[in-house]
Amino acid sequence: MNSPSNTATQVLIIGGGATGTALARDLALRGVDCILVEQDDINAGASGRNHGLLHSGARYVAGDRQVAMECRAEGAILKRVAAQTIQDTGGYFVAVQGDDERYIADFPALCARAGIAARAVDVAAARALEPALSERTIAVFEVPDASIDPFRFSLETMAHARSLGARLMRRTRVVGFELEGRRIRAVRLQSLSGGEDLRIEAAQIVNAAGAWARELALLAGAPIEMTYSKGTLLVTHTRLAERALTRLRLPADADILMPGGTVSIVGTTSTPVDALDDVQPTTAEADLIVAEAARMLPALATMRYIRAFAGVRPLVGAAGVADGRAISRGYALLDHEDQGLDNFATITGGKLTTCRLMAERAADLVCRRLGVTRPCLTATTPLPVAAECAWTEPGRSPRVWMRSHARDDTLLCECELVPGRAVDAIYDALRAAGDTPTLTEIGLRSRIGKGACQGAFCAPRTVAHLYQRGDFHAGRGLAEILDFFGERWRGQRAVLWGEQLAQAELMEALHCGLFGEELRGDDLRAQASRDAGTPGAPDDAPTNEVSS
Amino acid sequence: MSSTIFFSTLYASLVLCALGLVWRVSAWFRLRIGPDARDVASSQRVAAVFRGAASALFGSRALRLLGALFLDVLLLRKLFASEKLRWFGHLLVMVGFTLLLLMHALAPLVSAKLFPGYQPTLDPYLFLRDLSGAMVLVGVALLLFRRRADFPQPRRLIDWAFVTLLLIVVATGFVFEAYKIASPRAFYRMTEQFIGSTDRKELEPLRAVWASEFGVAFDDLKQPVDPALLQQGRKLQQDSCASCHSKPTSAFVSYPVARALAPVERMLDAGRANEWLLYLHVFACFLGLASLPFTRFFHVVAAPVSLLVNAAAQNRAFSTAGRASQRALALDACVRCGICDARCSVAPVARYLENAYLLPSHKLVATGALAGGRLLRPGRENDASPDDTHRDEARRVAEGAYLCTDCGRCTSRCPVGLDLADLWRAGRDDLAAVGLPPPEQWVQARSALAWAESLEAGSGQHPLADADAAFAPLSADRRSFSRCVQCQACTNVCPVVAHSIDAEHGIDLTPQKVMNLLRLGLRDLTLGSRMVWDCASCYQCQENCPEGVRVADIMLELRALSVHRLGALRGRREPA
Amino acid sequence: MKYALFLGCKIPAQLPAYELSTRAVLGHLGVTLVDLEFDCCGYPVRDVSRDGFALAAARNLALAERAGLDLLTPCSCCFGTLRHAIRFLGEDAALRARVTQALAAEGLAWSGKSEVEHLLSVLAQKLGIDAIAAAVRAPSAGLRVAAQYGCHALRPSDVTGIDNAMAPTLFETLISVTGATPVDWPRRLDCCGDPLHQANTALSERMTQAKIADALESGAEAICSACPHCHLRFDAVQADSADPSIRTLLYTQLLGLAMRLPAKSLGL
Amino acid sequence: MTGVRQARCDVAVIGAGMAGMAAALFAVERGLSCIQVGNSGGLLFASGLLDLLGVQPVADGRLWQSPYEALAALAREEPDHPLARVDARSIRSAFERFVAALGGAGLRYVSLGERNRKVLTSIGTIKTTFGVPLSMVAGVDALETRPPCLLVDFRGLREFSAVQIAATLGERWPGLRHERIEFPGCEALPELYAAHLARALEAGETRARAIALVKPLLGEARAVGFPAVLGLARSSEVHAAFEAGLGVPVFEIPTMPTSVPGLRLSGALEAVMSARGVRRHHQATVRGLAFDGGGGTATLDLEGISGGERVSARAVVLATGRFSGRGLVADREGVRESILGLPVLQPDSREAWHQRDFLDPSGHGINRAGLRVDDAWRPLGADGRPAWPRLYAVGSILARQDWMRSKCGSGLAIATSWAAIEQVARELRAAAAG
Repeated sequence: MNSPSNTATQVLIIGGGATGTALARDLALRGVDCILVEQDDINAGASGRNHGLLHSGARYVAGDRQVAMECRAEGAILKRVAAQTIQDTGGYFVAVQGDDERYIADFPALCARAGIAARAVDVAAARALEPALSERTIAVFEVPDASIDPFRFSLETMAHARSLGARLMRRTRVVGFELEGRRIRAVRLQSLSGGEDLRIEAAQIVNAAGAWARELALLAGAPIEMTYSKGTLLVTHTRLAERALTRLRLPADADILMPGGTVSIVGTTSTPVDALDDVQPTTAEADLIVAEAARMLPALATMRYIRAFAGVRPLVGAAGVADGRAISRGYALLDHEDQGLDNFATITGGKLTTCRLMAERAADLVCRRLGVTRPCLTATTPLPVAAECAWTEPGRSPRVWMRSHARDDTLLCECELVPGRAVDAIYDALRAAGDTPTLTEIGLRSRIGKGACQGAFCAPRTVAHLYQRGDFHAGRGLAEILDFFGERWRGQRAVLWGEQLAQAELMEALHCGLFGEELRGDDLRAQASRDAGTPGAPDDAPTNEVSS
Repeated sequence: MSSTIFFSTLYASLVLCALGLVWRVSAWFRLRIGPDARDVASSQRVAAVFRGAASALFGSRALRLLGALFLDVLLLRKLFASEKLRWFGHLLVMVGFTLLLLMHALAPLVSAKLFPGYQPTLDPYLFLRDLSGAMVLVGVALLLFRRRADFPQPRRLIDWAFVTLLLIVVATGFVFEAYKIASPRAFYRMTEQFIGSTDRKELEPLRAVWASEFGVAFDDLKQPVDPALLQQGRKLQQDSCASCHSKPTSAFVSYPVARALAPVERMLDAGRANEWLLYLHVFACFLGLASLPFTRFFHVVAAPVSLLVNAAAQNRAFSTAGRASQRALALDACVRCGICDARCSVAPVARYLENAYLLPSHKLVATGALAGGRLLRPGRENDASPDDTHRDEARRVAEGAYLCTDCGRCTSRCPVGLDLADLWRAGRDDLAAVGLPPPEQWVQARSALAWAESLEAGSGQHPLADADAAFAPLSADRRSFSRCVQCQACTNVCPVVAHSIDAEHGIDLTPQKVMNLLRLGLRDLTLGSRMVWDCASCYQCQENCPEGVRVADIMLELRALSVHRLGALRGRREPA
Repeated sequence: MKYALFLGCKIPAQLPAYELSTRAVLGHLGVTLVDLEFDCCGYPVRDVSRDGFALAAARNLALAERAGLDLLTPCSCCFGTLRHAIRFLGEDAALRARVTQALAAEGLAWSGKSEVEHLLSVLAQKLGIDAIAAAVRAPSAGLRVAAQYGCHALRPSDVTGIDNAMAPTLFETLISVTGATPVDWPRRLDCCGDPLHQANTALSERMTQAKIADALESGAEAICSACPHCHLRFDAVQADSADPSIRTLLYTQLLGLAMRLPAKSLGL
Repeated sequence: MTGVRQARCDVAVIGAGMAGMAAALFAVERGLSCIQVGNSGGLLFASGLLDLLGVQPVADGRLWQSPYEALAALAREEPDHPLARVDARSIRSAFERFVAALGGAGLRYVSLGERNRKVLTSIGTIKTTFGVPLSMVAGVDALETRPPCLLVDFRGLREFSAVQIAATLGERWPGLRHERIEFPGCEALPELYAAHLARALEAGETRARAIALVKPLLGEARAVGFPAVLGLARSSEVHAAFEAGLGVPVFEIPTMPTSVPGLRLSGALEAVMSARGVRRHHQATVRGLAFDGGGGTATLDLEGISGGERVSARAVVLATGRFSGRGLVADREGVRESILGLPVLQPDSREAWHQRDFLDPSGHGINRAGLRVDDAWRPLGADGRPAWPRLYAVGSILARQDWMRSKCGSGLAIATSWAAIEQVARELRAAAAG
């Protein structure tokens, strides 16, 4: 392999999830130079595949008071310093007929012991405020749960870190570690976007790769004990509730419904998995979620679902435990010194709610090793708003667009009313950071493709818009559309019945029936990974055409 | 009674009456209803009337004027057409009152001159006076009796007072007459004057006759009366009384009253009833005279004028100045008969919305109040806050004004021929001028976003309340739009979107965007939108929707919802 | 054949000719028209209160029901409104209960017995084209006429259903019967612009003018309406413009002339 | 006074997509009285192109220049495919009649011939199809010969970008230029909608202004392509006017739904139905469908008509389409036929409905689900025998086909309708005779 270009930094962070980005910001705030490498994109893993629930901790009062109290404290901090990413919906814990009476009875005391404010709410009053609640509801408690936008949170965290000098390398995968005694001298990386390979020398390396932490540690020769638990969630077509609704029982399947701005997210499941590649929601999981969650919210049985997604929870230190939920949701910080590595650490597990704390602890370790004495500032420093990151917020773009729009600022997405200017802002920001933005990346940073049509109409419009701007050339647009659909589809097939199936049929009628994309799929994808500059795409006389 | 008191009070009340008339009539030239009226000065309006009157009186239309005077004013033709009973009552009062005024009140000037040997105590005058009085009483009774109305006519205390006064006048008239019939004191005053004697023995025969046949209530008459004495008495009566006195029985009201008074007659005599009864009667008349212009009964002046003006004007072709005066005149000419209300096209709606201001007679009063600055003072124009309670009354008026369908029934039915249709148009313009324009303009004065934000500021996020669901059921039910597949058929067939080609009048949302905002739970963003308010309700979207979404029905629902939520009109009673 | 004639508010106040000609034509065709004390159909109330809208309509229906008659209206808006009310009352039990209560207060009741018919459907379907053809004495030879149904006569078809709302032919047939030639004009099913004249005058007039221009470009000499709102809107817009470019007439007038009824009796 | 209206007819067609329209048309052409129930909005999703058969087999994505050769291949490889059960002669006449009817309603197609044609799409791909509207045929020729050509688009028409098409075709059509113009009269608008432009161009004045804007941009161009907005009800006139005004062949490129060609189709077909005396109930749905004991006559209870209506028909044709047409309804348990609950051939589990890759070459299992029919196009009941003697099924609701991947949507609709109506006519004649 050709000799890669060298770079050096104080700390190399591996993994661009909530923890990794939080760590980058923490270190940057302490004045430590760092690079964050991510094989895919920000929050591509579990950080972007969850309810977006900012836990009050009440969910864990019985199982793990430690975690419950961490959640309580961290939730309060994030509401303070990252308010723009949080909607303080409040939450209800709801028991229905048949739920464990003893648990219901103990719940207030358990919350009190964890210092979590839980107030009993009259069932009728609760149903008046949340009409979707089952008439078989028997008990309701109000807790300070809230809704957080994980994408905006991590994007703005990373944006802040970069403004402080931290570097981000997306679509860059770690392929090897160069060991030297008890130290890792350098890390070898491979660019997945056609860029050149890299070699980074870092004083400290932090493994924040979430579920991928195990492979990575193994690669570094410091195996860790970790199991994977797959969690699937469904996205409803319309928003069903105003508050975070959690089933009042020991954590089990499908007992949280989260109002995610304009939609609701319901889940999750918990099934052990061994492999990380191609983790997709299954129809069985979707069925299980609908059936179970409908006991708390009957409307879910007839609701139209537009999407399903699955994430993998890394569970540290409990190989062979059957039920993922039995394992602590606490995080793990491993210094690997007993495995003979002095400048390598792994931070994994935990929750979105506690990611700041995890980053703080990891940063403390790294700084101690570096001899940096500056204290952690993330608990007090407000997270600056980054304009180009705000487009992930559901229901925001309609307002922005209705407030004012230039004649040329048309809506590219009708379902969620996303204007062209959103795409422009995101594209230009990524461009400025030296990236070649893809449609999928734009989707991750906006509501494009997140609505009812799941991209069938907005993807072609967005691509047309980018051609018009002169950003796309040759056959790139088509390739981007196909990649985008590939990504969207993974989230769709599990919920395709009823109205959403009709929607999907229309999508296929358009993109296969009329555009014939399936006939050109392969060579386009091949070409997409080639330089986007060369012309390609459909030819007029396909080699496989039969002519008489 | 002393003539100084009599005449001083008479002249006082005449002066008051005159002043009142001047004040009321001047209002016809002062009050400005409708924007066009604001452009013409009072002087122009006066001039216009004189020109009009002149051309009418001395022009070709004089005859028509005469006809109107006779048919419309005197015979109340229009009223006869629509309500016979009321017409009869009204006629009785008019005739009875006029007779009393001329024959009785102004007897020295009229009766005495016209009929030589006129004596109020002689028939037929005796009978006619009672008849006239009776006519007035019956007439008033008929007019007071009216069919049950959903909303009582607006009336002021002074109006009731005036009616009472009228009754007092008639009643005291009868009682006074009755008293005089039965009064011994009056009898002796007469004998003293015409026979020169008050000696009981000497007058015994005459007393017997007057007691038995003229109803004088002597309490010292020997009973039974000796027939011979009666014979003698009759002769005396023929010689000295008959020239002035018919038998009082023809006073078919007063005579029975007199009989009834007999037991207390001595007491009345002792109490000088002759004096105070007269004062009561006369002063009641003067008081009535003085207060007439300040009451609703000023219509005895205004209504005829209005009728004549209409007759004079060539099929209602008025100059702006003339129209301005005519509107003001209409306020006074309305007799509150309520005939318009009964035939109003939106009367059922008025009942349901419990808003009387939909009905003409109430709307007329409100229109006057608005023009007179009593409803809403100008200067509060830009106060557009939806839940501003002190404007509630004004909003009710606005609701009444804007729900009018201009069907013209009130105008065609009005017994005094008021051009109400014109008055309503003017009133609506006045409402708009004080910041209560029609709903569509009220809503579109702000952007959809501004409305949404003020709603959220007002009451936070709105989950779909049951109240909303009751009158916007489709937009409250996710199933009604969850079928949407984003195909944009609705927008493509929408003529409003198609023709909104200039930025100024361009629409903000498309039908599909409205549906999507509903799906996103952002309904408040749609309420004030141009799309919802410019919707032509042509139903192309709904007819063409491949998924059967009732797009237009939802739009119209949203409109009703926004009228309610954005306070375009009074926040109205809604189903519980 | 006997109907309660529902004129609504617009016709008596602003288009008496329509009432005249409707009475004349239907009378001539042997249809008895009964006048009941109807009030506003409820159309303007719809923007304000769904209940008030339904009540106003239901009250009129109840009056017809009490008289044991179906309604016939020459106004497409009244037609649509009354039909819509029937739909709402049918599908919304709570609304129906509220309205029933309000009606009961005046001793009225709505049970849905009375049908609501549009003038056009009575002519084309109840009386039948042949009956009308038979009554035509003086075919108005070759006058090229653009038919203006009025949106609420056609859409939504599940409420109105007098013809295929996507491609109606009923009015054109009725025109041919008079001897006139119906023209095919692309914008024939468009809104005339009247409903939003208050809200957005400029837009409304653009819509009206677009229709007139389209009718002219399609070779029409006259626009023939079956709705007072449309008819008056066309007149109003042309009155404003310098030269009235297209003739407007009511179908009852067109038919009446073809039936040799005296022009006066048609309000001409 | 009210009472549910009664109506009778020979054939009741349920559904008003391509198949329902074809069935109703063929029925009246055979002298059968017809009532048709259903919303024709599904036609708005059509591109205006009439596919017959483009790809066979789906898994190989093999394209065919001759649809009839493809049909022969289909008959060999998938004898159960509905299209494979209609003979070529019938298909030819079915298409002729269908296209003729459209022409009669002002929507003219180029004469069909024997070969598939290639059409440029709005995202720059090339579609193989069979029946091409006159307004698009110049594009077919241009695509073959690649002359200097100009693509014009309108600012604000979000679904159509000339530069995108040109770029996507790239150097394989060097002479292909692109220009963007303002649509006359809409300069102030951010967003434009195809149907509005199409109707605006029917006004001579707007049309003239548009032509005048394009004329100076022609340069060397020997053909000009526009998004498909050249007129709606008057598309032939508008298209002709553009060719006359620009002096070069002009062609339309189909756009995404709701497309103007789709609106033209539904408009034309609705007009055809009205003209041929088909009673259309556009917004109505079938609440109940029952057959008398012998299956001789069917009774349909319709709702979505004020007052409701009861239709008694001698035969019923089910052309209710798939999921977006709601002929098939899927819940989490499985797929149902929406009106009679007829048994639906379908994959065993929902996991097998869809591939993990949207563009998986072999297509999604759910797309081959549908009704099984006997040789007379009568859907089979649970016992494998015709559910009812005179109930027929046509179009995309039929099982064992994947019209989206085979590019045979219109072909399936037109061909099966023709064949089924032939059976209906025969059956009813027989019943009348004996």
